Amino acid sequence: MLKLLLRFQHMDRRWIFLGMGLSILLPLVFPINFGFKVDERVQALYDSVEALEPGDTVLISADFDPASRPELEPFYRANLEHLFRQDVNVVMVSLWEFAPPLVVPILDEVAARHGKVYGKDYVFLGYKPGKELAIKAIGENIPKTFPTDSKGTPTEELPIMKGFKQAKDFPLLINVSAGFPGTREYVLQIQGQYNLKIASACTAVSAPDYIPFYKAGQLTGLAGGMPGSAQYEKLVYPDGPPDGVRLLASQAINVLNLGHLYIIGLIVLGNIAFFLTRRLED
Amino acid sequence: MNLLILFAALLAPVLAATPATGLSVETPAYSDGLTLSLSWTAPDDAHSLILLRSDQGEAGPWHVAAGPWPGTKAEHQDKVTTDPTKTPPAAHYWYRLVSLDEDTAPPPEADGDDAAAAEQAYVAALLAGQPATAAVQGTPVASWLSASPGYLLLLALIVSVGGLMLWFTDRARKGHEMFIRRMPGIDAIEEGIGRATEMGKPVLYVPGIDELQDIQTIASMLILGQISRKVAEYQSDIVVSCCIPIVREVADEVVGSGYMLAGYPDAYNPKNVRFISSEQFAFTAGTNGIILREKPATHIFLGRFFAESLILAETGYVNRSVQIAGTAEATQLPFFVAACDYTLIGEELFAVSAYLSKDPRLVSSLKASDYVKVFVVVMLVVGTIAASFGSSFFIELFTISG
Amino acid sequence: MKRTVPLILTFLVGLFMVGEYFIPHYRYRIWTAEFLEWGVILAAAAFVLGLINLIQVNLPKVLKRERDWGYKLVMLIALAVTLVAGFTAGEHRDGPSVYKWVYDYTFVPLNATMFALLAFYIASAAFRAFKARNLEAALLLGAAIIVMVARVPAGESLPVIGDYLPRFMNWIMDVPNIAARRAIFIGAALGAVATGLRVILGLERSHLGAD
Amino acid sequence: MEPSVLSSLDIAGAWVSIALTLGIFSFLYADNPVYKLAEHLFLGISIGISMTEMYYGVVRPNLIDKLAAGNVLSVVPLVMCAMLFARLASKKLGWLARIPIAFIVAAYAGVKLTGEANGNLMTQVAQSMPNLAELWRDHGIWDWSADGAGVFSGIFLVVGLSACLLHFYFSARQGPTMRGISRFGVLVLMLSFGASFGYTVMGRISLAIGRAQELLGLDKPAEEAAQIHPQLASVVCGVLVIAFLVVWRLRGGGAEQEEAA
Repeated sequence: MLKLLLRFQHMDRRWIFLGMGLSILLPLVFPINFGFKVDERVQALYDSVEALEPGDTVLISADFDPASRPELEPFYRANLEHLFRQDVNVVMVSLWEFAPPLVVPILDEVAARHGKVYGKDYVFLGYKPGKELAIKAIGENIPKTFPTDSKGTPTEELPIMKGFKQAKDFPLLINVSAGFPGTREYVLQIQGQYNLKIASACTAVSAPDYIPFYKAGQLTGLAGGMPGSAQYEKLVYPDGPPDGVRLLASQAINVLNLGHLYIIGLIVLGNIAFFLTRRLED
Repeated sequence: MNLLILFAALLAPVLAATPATGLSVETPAYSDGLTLSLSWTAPDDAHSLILLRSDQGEAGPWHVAAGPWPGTKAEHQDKVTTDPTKTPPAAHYWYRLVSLDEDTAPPPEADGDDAAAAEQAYVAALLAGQPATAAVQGTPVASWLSASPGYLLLLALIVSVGGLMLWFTDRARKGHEMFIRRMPGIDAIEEGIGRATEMGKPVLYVPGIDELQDIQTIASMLILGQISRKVAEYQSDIVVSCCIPIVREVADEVVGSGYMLAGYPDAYNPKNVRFISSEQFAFTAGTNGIILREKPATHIFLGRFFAESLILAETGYVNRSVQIAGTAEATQLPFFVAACDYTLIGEELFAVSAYLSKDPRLVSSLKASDYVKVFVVVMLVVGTIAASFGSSFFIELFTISG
Repeated sequence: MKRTVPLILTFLVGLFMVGEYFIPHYRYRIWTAEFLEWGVILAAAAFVLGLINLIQVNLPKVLKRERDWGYKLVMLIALAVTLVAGFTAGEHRDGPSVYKWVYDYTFVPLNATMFALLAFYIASAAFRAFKARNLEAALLLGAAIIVMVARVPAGESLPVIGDYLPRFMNWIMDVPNIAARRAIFIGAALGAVATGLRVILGLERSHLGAD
Repeated sequence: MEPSVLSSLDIAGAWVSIALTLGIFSFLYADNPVYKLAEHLFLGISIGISMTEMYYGVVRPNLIDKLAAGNVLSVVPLVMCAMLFARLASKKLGWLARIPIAFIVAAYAGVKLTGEANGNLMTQVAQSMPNLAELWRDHGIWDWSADGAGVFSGIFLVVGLSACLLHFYFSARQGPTMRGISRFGVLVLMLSFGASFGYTVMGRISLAIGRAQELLGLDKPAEEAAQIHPQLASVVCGVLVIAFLVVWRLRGGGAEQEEAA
């Protein structure tokens, strides 16, 4: 028995990889459902979107790239669905070079589902380099920062932009943020200066950095990582998704549970084995 | 087009709004000479506000400086010129704030030759049809030193590190012993090089993946100088795997001179200092390739690392190589601590080159930063006590505004 | 000459750039901005040198049919194809083009999968390193487990401790974690100041050659 | 608009993407020819992409366009670039490369010296002086409802931070006091590292889930998935990779590695 434990401790790490792979693949192929709670920060985010009136216009800064797609795309999709369902208009910008090829097709897709018209109900103004400087510029003057939209139409001529000059003119700014530049920079550069309402969805890794902003009232809501996305999906689709829509984060959340459980289990077993065989090893 | 704007403005009801009051222009303290601070009391009934600026005098000609803003705005930092190389700032500026009603058109955004004329027509129409404040003068002043307490404290800290360095060097020259505690992580570097020599395998050096802009990368280059010299002395090989081309160029120079200083200039093979790829994970894949196929005996990861830290260290673990890592990137330290034999944390990274060189002039800088460290700890304690008694003096002392 | 010129240049440029922070005057800042832009240009130009280095390292291996020469050949061909595709697409790199296809269907999955290897490595590193050998290791292990349990939705639904666990996790993240990180930041900043000064004062000169 | 009919190029692309994904994952088993192929493709492509982007993003706007516009100052970086290349031209002129290297290292060292000192020294110190009286008034010693805020946490922050800093004190001779402080510092560091490690796990597993979702075709709209057959692609590619690995092992591939491991 002890020998077995000893071998367990020094097993080929490829067995660990195999176990990890299985604990990710199996629950995706055979879904199980533990259920989950919606935390206060995601609820606050949902409520601040819910509070918008039809005809309002929000500014979305979509700042994520393919690497953080699994965590943030589900939120992004559900958020667009939520906004368009309420007949809220969407003006989108991006500070990440590799975001547009990812975010624009999804914007078009969700908008089409709700029969929204480009230029009138929603618009993508494009990618802007410059990081913090770009954020400052968005705070000051949007048409100057984005003279045309991504299709080359002068921003001033877009019907949706009428009356919207600065970030301040929008009742809500939603930042889907995978890192730098992102929510931290929005908060530090322009939130305080213009007293903006900003809601953020961020990766699991940066969530602890942004929670203080939420607590200080600088963010009106915060969805962190895949659980944040899943909770938001749950709020947007309380009765499950309609046909043709997949809730990627809700699907993944149980995988996440199992993955964590797997690692914790490994550590615990490893320690039990370690204590039982400690004398043997010495 | 111009006429149209003129018309629209003239047709607007004259009694639309009242002008703002109390417009004042101030020169900010320690300014770049391109900024003026404006503040005013917003009128109750303006839909929006627009700021006009002239660099000639009270009578204009006026240009649109900023806005239109929502009518409630009450302050603005005005940049008098965006490109001072082309248009240097004038000696004085005059400002007028115009209150707009809902129907006023925004400023024309024409380009080219007619832009100036269009703006003039627009401004003229504004001043004729909308209530405006009287002209207020401001004078931008460029400052040659930011003399606020925070800046001065920082300057003093930097100067005292420099001063202490010189003082300790001088003391060492006079024969005073300069004690520095042993650092196992750094001693392990030398052992690692020795081990590589015994096994007849190279040492792998990875200077992080950040640009040369990062001070950790610079520190890593300096360490590489010491390490390559030792490697050359041991007649061993070093493979440097670089993610940024300019870093490779510096590393090339550094390793070359390391070999030269050791007296083996011909033993240096520039092909061992390699550019892998500037893409984070492609670099990781390429470096993994070196680890698995060239099987270095010792891996040294010093510099700024991101997510690739664990991939490299775990791949290296399979080799049973000695792994020494060091970074000041707090998010990656846990992974190095978990997967490497020795990990240098934060400040220790910056101490490596001085420690390895044993050059008293470099070692003195470790002593100097020790003194500042003690000062910081004292400040933390004193500052906390002061803050608890309601004084924010120390907090403000360490706050650099702007 | 070979040593003195770089040393003097280092001192002057370094001192000038330290001044950037303390001297707000716009005439000064014009020059510091210009200097930094030169740095960016140099770094970009070095890409060509990087390419040359790559060819110098790999082409001989292909020509001499050394070990793995076939893979090196694949790499060089992939590089050439991508470069040609990139420069032919030019300004229209975002539109449908060979470049875009290569980007979408090879670069993106390769990049994402390489990154995803971390999920596996993090498990094996945790298994190996997290053994409660002493108090230090026990704290490392304990904190990791608390945070892992508290982070997943399943952890919040645990009876009794489910309520307190996330709060305790937040405490670890907000208090000991912040204390340690700030110490690392402050220490690193001191190290950076000392390193910067050593470079500017010419005490560290391994990057300036030996002869 | 989402195209309802995918071109054959896109379908082929989706298959290639799946094959490459499995190729990289095969590295988890061992370094093998399939992985090597994927790795070298990745290297070549990534360098091609970064060089293209570097040219259009930096070199052209910041150097070529400026030179073309007659900006005299831009000659300086041009000359420095030439010096950087001097090493290639001749050994004798190689030292010229030290001038741009000295320039760039000194410039960044100077800028970062102050930048780091401000952001990481001054700001962090300023934020670490809690008002204990206020904490006592608002939270008492320990307040569960505010995630443990209170006087205890305030003191812990200052003491922990100081202990960690003193742990890095290089001049220390190992007296018992110093050893105690240093030990406490290490304990705080370990708590922090463990927590950060645990915190990162979620993000990393999410990445792998993302890859698995692509392999299973769960990430695409149903109508696209119906054209691509991603699950079929995954099974076909997976079987091919595994079959190849089996043959490769039977022929003695990777034996050398096994020995090492």
